[in-house]
Amino acid sequence: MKRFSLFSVIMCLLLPGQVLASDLTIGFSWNSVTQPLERAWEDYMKSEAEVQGKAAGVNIKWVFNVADGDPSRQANNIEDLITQGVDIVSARAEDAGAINASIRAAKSAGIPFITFDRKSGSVAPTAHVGGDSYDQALTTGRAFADLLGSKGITGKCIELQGALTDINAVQRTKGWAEVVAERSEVSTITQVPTEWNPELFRSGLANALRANPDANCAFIASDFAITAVQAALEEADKWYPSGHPKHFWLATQDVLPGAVPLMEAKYIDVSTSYDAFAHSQEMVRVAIAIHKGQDPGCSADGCLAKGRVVTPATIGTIENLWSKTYN
Amino acid sequence: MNKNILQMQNIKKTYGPINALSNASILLKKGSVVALVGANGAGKSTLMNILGGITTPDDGEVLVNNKKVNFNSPVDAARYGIQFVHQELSIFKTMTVAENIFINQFPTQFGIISKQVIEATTRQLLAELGSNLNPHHYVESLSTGDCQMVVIARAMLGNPKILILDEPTSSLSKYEKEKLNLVIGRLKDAGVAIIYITHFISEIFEVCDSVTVMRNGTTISSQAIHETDNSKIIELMLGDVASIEKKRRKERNKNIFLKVDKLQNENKVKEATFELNKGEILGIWGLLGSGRTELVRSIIGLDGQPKGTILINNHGKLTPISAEYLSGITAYVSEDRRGEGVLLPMSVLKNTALPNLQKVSGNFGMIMLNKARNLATRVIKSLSIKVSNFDQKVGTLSGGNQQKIVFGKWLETEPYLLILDEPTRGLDISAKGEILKIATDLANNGVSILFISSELEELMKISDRYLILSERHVVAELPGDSTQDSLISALSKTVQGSAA
Amino acid sequence: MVNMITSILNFGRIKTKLSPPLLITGLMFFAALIFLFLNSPEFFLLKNIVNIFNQCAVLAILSLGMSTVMIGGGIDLSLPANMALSAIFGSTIMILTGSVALGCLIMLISGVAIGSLNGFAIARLRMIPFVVTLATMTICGGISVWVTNSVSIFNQPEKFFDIFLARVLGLPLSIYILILCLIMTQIAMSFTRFGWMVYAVGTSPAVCRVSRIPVKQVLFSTYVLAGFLAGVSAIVVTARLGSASANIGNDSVILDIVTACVIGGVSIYGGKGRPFGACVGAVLVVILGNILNLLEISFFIGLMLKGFLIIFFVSLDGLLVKQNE
Amino acid sequence: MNLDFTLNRALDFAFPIFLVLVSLGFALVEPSFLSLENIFGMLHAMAPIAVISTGMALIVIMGKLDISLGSIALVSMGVSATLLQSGYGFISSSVIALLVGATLGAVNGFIICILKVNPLIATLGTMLTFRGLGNQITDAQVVVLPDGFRALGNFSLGIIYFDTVICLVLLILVHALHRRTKFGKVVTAIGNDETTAERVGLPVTRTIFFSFVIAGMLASIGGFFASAQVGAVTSFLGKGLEFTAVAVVVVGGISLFGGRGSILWGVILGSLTFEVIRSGLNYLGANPYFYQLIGGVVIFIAMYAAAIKTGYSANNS
Repeated sequence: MKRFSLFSVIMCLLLPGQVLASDLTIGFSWNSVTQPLERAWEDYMKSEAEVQGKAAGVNIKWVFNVADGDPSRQANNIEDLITQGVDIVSARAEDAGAINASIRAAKSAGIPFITFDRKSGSVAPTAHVGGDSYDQALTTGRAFADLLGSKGITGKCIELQGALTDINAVQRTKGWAEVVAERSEVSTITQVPTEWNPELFRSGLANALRANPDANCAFIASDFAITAVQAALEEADKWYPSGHPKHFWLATQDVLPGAVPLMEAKYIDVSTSYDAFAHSQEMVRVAIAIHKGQDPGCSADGCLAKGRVVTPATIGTIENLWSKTYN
Repeated sequence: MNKNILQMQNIKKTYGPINALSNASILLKKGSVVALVGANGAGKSTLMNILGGITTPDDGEVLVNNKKVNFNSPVDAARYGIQFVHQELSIFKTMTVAENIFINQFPTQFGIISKQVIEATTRQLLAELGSNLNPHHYVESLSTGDCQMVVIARAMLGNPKILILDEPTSSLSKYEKEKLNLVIGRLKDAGVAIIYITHFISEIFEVCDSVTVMRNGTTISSQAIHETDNSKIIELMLGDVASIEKKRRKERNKNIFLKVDKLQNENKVKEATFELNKGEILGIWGLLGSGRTELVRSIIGLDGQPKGTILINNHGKLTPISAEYLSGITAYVSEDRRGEGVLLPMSVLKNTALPNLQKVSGNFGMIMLNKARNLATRVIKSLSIKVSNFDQKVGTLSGGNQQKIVFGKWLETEPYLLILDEPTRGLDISAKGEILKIATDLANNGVSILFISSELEELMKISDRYLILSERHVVAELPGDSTQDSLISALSKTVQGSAA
Repeated sequence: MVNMITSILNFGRIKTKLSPPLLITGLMFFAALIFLFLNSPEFFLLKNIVNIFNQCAVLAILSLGMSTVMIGGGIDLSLPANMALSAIFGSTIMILTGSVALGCLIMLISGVAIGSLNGFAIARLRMIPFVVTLATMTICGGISVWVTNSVSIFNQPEKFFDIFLARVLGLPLSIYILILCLIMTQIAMSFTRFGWMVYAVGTSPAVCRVSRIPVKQVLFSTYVLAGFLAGVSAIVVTARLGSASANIGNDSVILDIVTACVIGGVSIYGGKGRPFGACVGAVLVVILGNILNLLEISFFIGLMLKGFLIIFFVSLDGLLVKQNE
Repeated sequence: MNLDFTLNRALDFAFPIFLVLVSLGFALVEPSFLSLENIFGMLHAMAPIAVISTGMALIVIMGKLDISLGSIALVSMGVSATLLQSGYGFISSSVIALLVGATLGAVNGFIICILKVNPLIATLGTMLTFRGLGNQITDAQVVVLPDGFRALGNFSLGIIYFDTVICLVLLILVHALHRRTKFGKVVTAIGNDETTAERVGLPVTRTIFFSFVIAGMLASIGGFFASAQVGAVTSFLGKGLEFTAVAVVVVGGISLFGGRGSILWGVILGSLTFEVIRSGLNYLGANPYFYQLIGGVVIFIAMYAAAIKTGYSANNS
C-alpha cells in the first residue's frame, strides 16, 4: 500500500488543481483518438479559440477527455464534464444511439450540447457542427463518374464502407449509392464493411479483388488507412499511377495527410477533402454564438462545412488544405 | 555375494510432536532382496524417503559400501546408485514408452534427440527385464503392470546398486505379479540389491531373501526368509496386543440392520457379501490394499455405481435400497481428514453446519444463525472439543479436535450407519481413546458401525464381529471374542490361500 | 516487497478482522478520497457522489454476479457480452411490442438462459470455466454484432426511459436497483443454505461431495445467478445509454469486473470474499477512472494500472493461501 | 472404452473433414475460391495468426494459456514503428521489437513462475497492461510504416508469399523444438502432470518461464507480419488475436488439458480452418457480421470435442 500512497502523493505534486474560473469553458468528449484527424481538430479548435475568442472578447478554456471507443465510458466522461461545471458540452459520439442519453443529461443540467462531426440518433442537440458526409460522397462520386466517363470506362467498383455505428459512414454509403443510382458510368459490384479497421480494409479488399477479377475501381469511405488499400492492390498487382494500363481507379474521402502524397503521385484519382480546419472554425464560432445567446444560424442538418473536391490536377494548387500543411 | 552394500543404523526422525522413526535400521547385501514390512504408520516410507534423499534424518547414519553418506536430494541418492520406484507411478500418459524411460536423461546430439538411439536402448533395456513392450507405444494404452515395467526400466537406466520398490504390486493382476517377480529375479542376478516394501505377506516368500519388520518407527526384527513364516511376520508387524478389555458388553441383540449382497464395483470390490446388525460395531480387518476403503466407499456410492444389492431393515423386512439412499442416512468419516473431512480455512460453525444445512435453515432456505450456533456449541460441548469459539478456523485446530469436528458434524445428522475409516490415524493416544469412546457410545445408542483400522489393538477393543478382507474379497467372518492369534492366522491363511 | 506483504498480513491478522486485500483496498480508497479532496473539491459535491454511484451501477451489478461465481471457484468472462446481447434482445422485443415490461422480462430471461448455458457446460460437462465462458463471450458478441449489424438500437419507448431514468428522492433509480441487488446477493451468500454451500464448494469440492452437498447443482446455480444479474445490468445500461449496442459489452468491461472483484477481496481460488467487497471494488474502479479523467491521464495508463492491480492482488491472495497451508 | 476410442479417432478427423467440406462448399458457389491464387492468398493472410498460434500451441501443450499474446504483438510493433519514425534502421528496430516480445514474455513468465499467479489471470492482467502500454507508445495513432516494410509484407515469388515461407519455417522449428529436444519433452511432461514432472526432477519452472518467453517472441513476429501486411501499426493490431489463437489451437486438436497434439499440423489445420471460413464468407459476400458468430460456434464445438476426448479431465488449469 506504500506504493499507492506514494502514487497519490506524486499525483498531488503533478497537479496544479482544476482550473474552472473562466468565461467560457468547453468540455469536449472524444470517442477515441486514433488518427491525425482528431489531433488536427483539437489543435485547430485551440488555435481558433484564441483567434475568435479575442475577437469576441471571450476567454475560452477547453477540457478534453477520451472514451476509447466505449459508449458507456463516453457517457461517464460527459457526466464528469457536466459535474465539473463546464459551460458547453461538445462530443464526437462513439455511438449515435448512446449519445442521446448524454444530450438528455446535459440539457436537464441546463448546459448546451454541441454534437461534433457525428450526429446524434434521436435526441436533437443544441447544435451540430461537422462535415457534410452525404454531400462529400455525392461530390466525389459525381466527379469520379465524370472522370471515368471521360476515359470511356464503365466502373465496376468495390465499396469499402466505414463502421455503420458512425453516421458519417452511413451518409457516405448513402451518397455513393445515390451516385450509382443516377449515373451509368459507375456501379457497385460488392460492399466490404471495414469497421474502420485497417486490417479489414486490406483483407476485405484483397478478398473482394480475388472474388471479382473484373473490378476496376473502388470507392473508399475514408483514406486514413490508405496504406492498407495500397497493400491489397499491390498484392493484386493493381497499384499503378493513373495513365498506366494496370491503373486501378480510386475514389476516396477526406484527403487525410497519408493520402496527399499518393494523390500527388496520381494513385488516387478523386477525393473530397474533410476539412478539419473549417470544422474547427465552425465549432468555435457556434460555441461562442451559443455562449452569447445568439442563434448560430445553422441549417436543418446543422452547421456543416462542405468539403471540396480534390484531384491530382488540383491538389497542388488548392488553397489551405489542412492535410497538406499539417505537420 | 554377502558384501554389505547398505547399512542404515538407528535412524531417528521426528515431525513436530510425532516421532516417525525412533530407532530404525536396515541392512542390505549385494544382490539380495529384503522385504520391508510393517503396518502403516510403522515408518517404512519415512525410512525409504531418507534413503532416497527425499528427507534427511535427525540422527543415525547411512552407510553405502561401508562409507558414511548423507543425501540432500534424490539426485545425491542417485549418484550413489540408489533408485526409488514410488508406489504411485511417475509416468506421463501422452508420451511413448521410450520417452517415459528417458524422460530425465535424454541423450542428444547438438540438442536433438535421436529417436533411433533411445528406442534401441529401450528395446535392449526392456529385453533385459524380459519385457517386449513396443518403445513407441503411448503409455496411456498400457496396463498398470507395463507402466510399472516402464518405471523400473527408467530406474535401471541410472544403473542402480540399490532399488527401492514401494508397494510394487498393490495394483497388479496375478499374472503381472508373476512377471514382476521374474524381473526381480533378473535384477538380483545382475547384482542389484532390492528393498521390497509390501503389505502382501505372501509375496515375501516368493521373491525375498530376508524380512525386516518395523513397528512404530522401530525396526523390531530382521530375519532370513527361511527362519520365519506368515503368522510370525504378521504378529511382529502388529505387535502382541496385551490384555484387551472389550469396551462393550457381550450380549447383543441379533437384529439385522443392513445386508450387502454380492456387491461388485469394477476391480475395487469383488462379490462382497455381509450383514450388519443394529447397534453393532463390525470391524473390517485386512491389510492395506485389501480393499477395505473401497468396500465402504462403494456401499454409499462414492466411487461410481456398484453392482449387487443393498438391503435395509424396514420395519422387520429387508427391502433393497440404492447406494444414494444409504449414503443419505450414513455418516462417513473418511481416512483423508484434511482432504475429505474438514474445510480447513473455514470456521467451526460452518464446518459443523455443512451436512446439516437443511436442519439449521428455515423458510426460503434462510440460515437460522442461532440454530447453527446452537448446533456448533452442542458439538463442541458433547465431544469436549478444544476451541476458543465457533468462529475459529478449523485449520488452526489439532488433528484430534479436527477429527472430533468431523464426528460432531455427522452425529448431528443423526445417522443410522456410521463408517469409520482409520478414524484415529495420526492422533495422539488420548485423542484415540476419546474417538473410540465416542464410537462405542454411539453403538450403544443403536447406531450400526463399520470400523476400519490398521491397528489390531483398537480394532479388537471395540469390535463385536470381524469381517476379514483380502485381495478385495470378503474371505471370512470371525466372532467378537476371537483371539489375536485367530485373527492373525485367519489373515495369514487367506494370504496363503490367495498366494497359492 | 515480500516482507512488506507479510507485515501487512500480520497487521491484517492481529490488529484487524479485515483480510489483507480488503485492508489494502481500504487504504487505496482512503488515499483516493484524500487525493480528490486536495485536487478537486467539487468531487465531493453530493451531485457528483450520486453521479459516481450512478456510473458504477452497471459495473457493480456485474461484479456482484462475478463474485458469486468466483466464490464458487469459477470465473465468468461472458458477463459483459451476456449483458449486451440481453440488452439487444430486450430492446428489440420492446420496440416491436411496445411493451416495456415484456422487454425487461426478455432481458432477464436471456441473461439467465446464457448463464445456464455456461453452468451446464461447466457443472455437467466439466469443461474449464475460463475457456467455456471465453467461447460464450465470443458467441454472444457474434450474435449481437450479427443481429444489429453493429448498429445501436435506440428508439426504445420513452416510457422505458421515463421509468428507469426516474429519480426517487433525488437519486436515480439505477442506484436503488444496485442496492437491491447488493442486499439480495449478500443475503443469498451469507445467510442462506445456497450461499453457505457455494463457499464450501469453492473451498473444497471433495469435502462437499462426501458431505452430501449437491456440488453440480450449486456450481450451476452460481452461473445462473450471475446470468440473472447480467440481465438486470442489461436493463440498467440500456436505460442509461438510451440505446443497446454490441459494443457496450466490449472486453475492457470484463477487465473492470475482474479488477473490482479481486480488489474487493474476492479470491479467484474460490471460497473467499463477499459480494459487498466486489461492490466496493467496483466503486473504487470507477473513482480511479474519475481521477484519471481529472488528471487528463490517458485511458491507457488506466488500463495498465488495472492490469497491475489484478496481478498484485491475485499474487497477494496466492501468498495468503500458502500461509494458510 | 472401445466406443470412446472410435469416438476419439472420429474426433481427430472431424475438423480436417469439416475443413475440406466447407472449402468444397465455397468452391461450388465460387469456383475461383479454390484457385491456386486464392489458396496462396489465404496462406498469406493467415501467416500472422499462424505464427502467434504457434507460440500459443507451445503454451497450451504445457497445459497453460497465454492470452496476452495479441497485446505483446501490439507493444513490440508499436516500439519498432516509433523507432523507425525516429530514424532507426529497419534491422535494428525489428531486432528490438523481437527483444521487446521476449521481455514481455519474460514478464508473464515471472508473474506465473515466481509470483505463482494462475496463468489465466496473470495473462488476463498483462493482456490489458500491455495493450495500455502499446497504445500509450503509439498514442493509439495509425503509424504508417516505410514502404520497404510494406513491400516486404506482400513480397512474393510468383504466388508464394515471403511471410508464408517464414511462417512455415518457424512452425517447423517450434515443432522440432517440441518433438525433438529435451525442452520439448519437458513441456509435454508438464502438460501431462506438473507435480509428477517435479517429482521426477525435471526443470519445470525454467521450462515454463522460457516457453512464455518464446511465445512472446513469436507474438512479436506475428505482429510484424500483421502490420507489414497493412503497412501501418494501428491500435487494432492484435486485438482479439489471443482468443483466435486459442481457437486455432483447439481446432488444431491440441488439447487444452495439455500434453497432446502436433504443433505443425495443429496450427496449420486450425488457422486454415478460420481463414477459409472468413475469406469464404467474404467471397460469397455473406453478411460479414456473421463471421464472429461462426467463429465463436466453431470454438465452442472444438472445445466440446476436446472435452469429450480428454474424458472431462478438467483438473488441469
